[in-house]
Amino acid sequence: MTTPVLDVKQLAVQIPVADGILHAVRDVTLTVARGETLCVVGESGCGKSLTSLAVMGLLPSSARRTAAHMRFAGEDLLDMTPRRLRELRGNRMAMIFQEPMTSLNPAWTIGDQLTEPFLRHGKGNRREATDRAVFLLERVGIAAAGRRLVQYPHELSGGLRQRVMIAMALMCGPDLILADEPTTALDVTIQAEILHLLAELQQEFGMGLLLVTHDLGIVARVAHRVAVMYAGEVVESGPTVTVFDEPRHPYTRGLIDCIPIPARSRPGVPLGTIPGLVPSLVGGIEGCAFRERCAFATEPCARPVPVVTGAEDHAWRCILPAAVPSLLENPA
Amino acid sequence: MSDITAPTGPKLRKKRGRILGNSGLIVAATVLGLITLMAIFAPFIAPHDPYAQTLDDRLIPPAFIDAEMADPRYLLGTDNLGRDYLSRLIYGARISLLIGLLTMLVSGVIGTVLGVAAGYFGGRVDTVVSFLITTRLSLPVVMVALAVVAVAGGSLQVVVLVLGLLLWDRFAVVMRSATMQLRNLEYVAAAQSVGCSTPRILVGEILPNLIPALVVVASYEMAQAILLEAALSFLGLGVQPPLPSWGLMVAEAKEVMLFDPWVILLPGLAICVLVLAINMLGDGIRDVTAPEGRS
Amino acid sequence: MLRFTLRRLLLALVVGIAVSAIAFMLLRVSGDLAIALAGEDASPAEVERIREQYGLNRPIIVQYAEWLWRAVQGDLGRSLFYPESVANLIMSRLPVTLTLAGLGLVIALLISLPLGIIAALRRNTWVDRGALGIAVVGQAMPNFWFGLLMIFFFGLSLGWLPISGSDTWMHFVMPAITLGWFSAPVLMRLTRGGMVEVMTSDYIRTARAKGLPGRVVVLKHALRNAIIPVVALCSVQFGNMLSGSVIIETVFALQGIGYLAWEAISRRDFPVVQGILLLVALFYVILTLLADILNAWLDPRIRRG
Amino acid sequence: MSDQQPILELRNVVKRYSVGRGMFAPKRPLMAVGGVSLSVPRGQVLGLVGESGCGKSTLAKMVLGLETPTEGEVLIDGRPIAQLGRLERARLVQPVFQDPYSSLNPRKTIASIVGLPLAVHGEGSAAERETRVAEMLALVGLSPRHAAAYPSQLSGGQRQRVAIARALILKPQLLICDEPTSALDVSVQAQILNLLMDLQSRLGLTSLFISHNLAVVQMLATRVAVMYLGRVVEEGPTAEVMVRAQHPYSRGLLASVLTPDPRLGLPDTRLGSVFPDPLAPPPGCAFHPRCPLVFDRCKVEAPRLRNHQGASRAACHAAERDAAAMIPA
Repeated sequence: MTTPVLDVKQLAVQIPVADGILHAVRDVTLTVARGETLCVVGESGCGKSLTSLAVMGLLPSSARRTAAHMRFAGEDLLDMTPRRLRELRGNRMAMIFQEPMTSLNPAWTIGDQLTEPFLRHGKGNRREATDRAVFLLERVGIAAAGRRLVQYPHELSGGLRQRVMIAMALMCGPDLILADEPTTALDVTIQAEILHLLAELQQEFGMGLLLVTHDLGIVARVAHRVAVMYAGEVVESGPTVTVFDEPRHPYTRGLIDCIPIPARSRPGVPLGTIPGLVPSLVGGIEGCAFRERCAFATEPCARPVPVVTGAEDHAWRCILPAAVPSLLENPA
Repeated sequence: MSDITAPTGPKLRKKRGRILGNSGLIVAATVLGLITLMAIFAPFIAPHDPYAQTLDDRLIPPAFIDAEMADPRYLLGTDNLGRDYLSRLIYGARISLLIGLLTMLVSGVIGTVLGVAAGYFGGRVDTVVSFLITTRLSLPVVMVALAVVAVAGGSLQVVVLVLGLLLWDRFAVVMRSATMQLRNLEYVAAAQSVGCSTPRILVGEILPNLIPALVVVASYEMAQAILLEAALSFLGLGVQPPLPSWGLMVAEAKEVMLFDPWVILLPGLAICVLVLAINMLGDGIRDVTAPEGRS
Repeated sequence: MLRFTLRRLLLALVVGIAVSAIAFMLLRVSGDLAIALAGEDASPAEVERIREQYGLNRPIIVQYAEWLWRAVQGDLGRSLFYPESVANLIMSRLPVTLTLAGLGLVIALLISLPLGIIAALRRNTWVDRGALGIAVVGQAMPNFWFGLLMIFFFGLSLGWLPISGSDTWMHFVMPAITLGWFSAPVLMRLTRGGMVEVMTSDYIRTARAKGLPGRVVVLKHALRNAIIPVVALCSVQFGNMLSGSVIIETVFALQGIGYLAWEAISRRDFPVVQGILLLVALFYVILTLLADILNAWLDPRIRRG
Repeated sequence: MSDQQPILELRNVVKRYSVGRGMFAPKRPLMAVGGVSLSVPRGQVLGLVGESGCGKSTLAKMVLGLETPTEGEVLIDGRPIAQLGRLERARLVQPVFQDPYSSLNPRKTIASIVGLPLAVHGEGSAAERETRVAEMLALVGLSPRHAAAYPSQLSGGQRQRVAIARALILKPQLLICDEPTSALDVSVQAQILNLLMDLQSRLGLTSLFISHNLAVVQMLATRVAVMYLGRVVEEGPTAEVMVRAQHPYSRGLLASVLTPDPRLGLPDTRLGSVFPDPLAPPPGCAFHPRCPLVFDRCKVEAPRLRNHQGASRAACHAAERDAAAMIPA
């Protein structure tokens, strides 16, 4: 087995807040292989975005990051000099953010911002940079690429800007792309196009893709493997088909059941729900974080829950002996 | 589904904690409170009549400047007409506070009405108000105030009126943009849909949410008015002698600065402390009432 | 951009007219100018004579129109005190005030820009708190008092600098520092606020994700955006300095238009007062016009909007 | 009032704005809503679907009386909304908005937010109001303890329940839900959709339900209308639109719903992503630059909403052509 492009073990992120320490990410372990798409999925506040920012070293300055190791292509990001980290960022690992409207600098042209990482990382001269920018803009489906280079971000629509962000991430031919909710701010018909593009480029360039999203629909359609996060932890991970067919964690099952599906959900037939609220992560949690909301919770759930590993890298953080059945009245 | 994320008790306690944790706010409020009390009870506190001239006791320095020349009757010495400096400073607080408060009220009412109207109604109203703001900003405050006071005659009322009519711009600018933001929030649309009248929306939905910003601007403008009054009086075109305005006292002290420099120190310091306290109070209130974030 | 400039120019013109009207009217409605000119204890006949002489008995609109018509042609009337035309008088004093305000602005920027940027980058550290503390204390001091203290220490006690007059560059040191000192806090707060906002923006995160070194992130990506409102405020501050020159020039007896204004006001030399008010207001109108155009030029969202 | 009388009727409603592009740039007309006619019978839910900028929220504002139509008429319970007083209007139609964070005044308690409509309409004594507020809170699944809380102490889902309670306390004839779940997490969205379905069956509400997500709309709506660039391009019974959409845009929207089925790959919507500039809409059918079925007629002539087959209507030349071809000779 070759070295995974990203190998994170026991990542934790802590943020000091007014009334204590927020344990935003707790014991997250994940790997991304070359040519593989890993989706990190969860609801707001589960720590999925912070996980991707922690990998890139872009956490807010008050946040504290710890891990057993956090290897990028075999090299540990934890004990790396800031200089070495800068050499990798934007070069061998690149990131795409959620908000295309605000993620580009309004004061500089598209061309300037596209060529910047290429020039900064010494990939070639200005002419080569421009050529590559034009090539990539065309590759991400932007017509009249040469003309776009001299435009400013505000002159482009949201969909186009997100394409520019993708092209920018590809400028130096990275080994790993981290995409944090790349389509959430876009219209639904544009979303499919952008996801297509990302999946296609990922195959074409053989990159690893870590895609952070709240949408299980996106996960099902693009991920090779999935990691479900809840309250700062990965509660279940494994091959996408396995996790969707036989979820072993009640939270995963709950998430799948509460999605309305055309032609399956019908008026009058209620959706599955997850009762209660996400627990506060300030201070820290003992035992299973989901037990307050879980229909299967028993007394041992209050104690630390071990991670169970099944076939094909399928792992879950739950003591239930079998897959969780759907609780819907008439599951499809 | 039944849990409230933060019950009321701890929430209030948290707010109280935030106030007490803000040491600047506490210090500022204390200082301001003391000065206010001093101004209100001036006749009982002041050891002397602030207007009484004792020509034999001119320019007696306070003990901390010159212990030998000092006179225990005059804690902070006397001025060039032999008036007790401490008493004049205590009475001077009345003038500064009065002018600060009244000016703030006049300008606050004008500016808030204009700003809220512009922000809420938009369109033509906004165009007119924006034009008024631009025009007002183009007028040089100190010069206009000086010229008007020169024609109308220097008195407390004139100074308040002139400054009040000149210092509303910041209220208008801040209230306008704050109202514009609030106006687009969905709870205003909800109130409209529920059938609330426009005055009810302005008073019930908009105004309560403007108050933190209003307090900050008001404190800033009050400080500004106090500084301007001092400057006008210093230039001889504000409050007229023998009233113990701190600005006037600096002007009077200027004459004897060469030989008795301490005379100039005290009234200036008094203005400085008062303005500092007001500004810090405003900043502190802003920090305490700052939004806590969504979740 | 051309359209923007033209519209902005039109607005400036209208504001200019409004301001000139106010500058003119203010002196007429705030009291009886004739009595003010004649003196409190002049006889009614004397007051009437003066009213007649200065045309104060005509409708105020007519007086204003006539004054404006002459003003447009550069004739602001004659001083009641100096044997000179108001225009000449002002022109002879203007260079002093412009020099003072210019120096003041430079000093303000030298203090506020570095301090604002460093405070923003080191947010919530002692550097930040210190800078804000200086700003708060600085703003609380009455500027005339600050000037007098400077005169006392550097002029009288140490004897390093001349305390009044406007003959050499030495005469400008203290007034310019005083003027700059009081503009610095506003500029510093705005620089700091702008930098803080920009540094937490998404595009700065993008720039850091590209692997750019901190200095490039700050100078190329952040400062460029944060500086735009500061430019506008600079011109506003320059206008305020012209207006504030009344106090500073009086304290330091600097022979600029501020000092002239104070003299004229004290002597009821109203043609001069009106002229100066008009001039300073127009300066302000032109400065904000320039600031808006500069702003638009710096910000591609406005320039190419 | 007969039961045949629709609760909501839109007659050729047009809304034009004049939009300044930047501070001093020339203003240009924007057709936010370009001639929409729809009706909602009593007890029915009309789902209005479309992407950002299609005019669905503007339409909602006109129904609520927050905006005035440039042309056309909005009738509620047969009465033109323009002729209604603000109190009368409020009794007929109430909204639930998208953002549960900005839709509640942060300085008021939940009880006073929910009780505001009663206070404005001067209904009942203070004690009666309190009882009705408590009843309302119970109806939307909140506990009485929430009454004294402030919005900042509630979760997003709880806030949206408060907004629903406020909208229902006057017992309006018509409820306007403008993207009520799109700011919520999926698990919370499910709770709110279940609540709305429950209220729907218990109270027999008539409502206009606006969303960009067809999968959400079909949970509640009896009929669906699809909007594109200010116009309704398809309208019909939910089941029919979901299964046999006639307009290529409706089909594209449907394909864009990513169901959590790991065996399906990414859909090919074949719509491209060149969203047209609403300030310069394309001639002919506004959808033609993105349409996979485009032919010459689409570029010059705007199609009209009409019945081609089944019970639904579509504004599409291709649908018309296909329907014509299918008519047996």
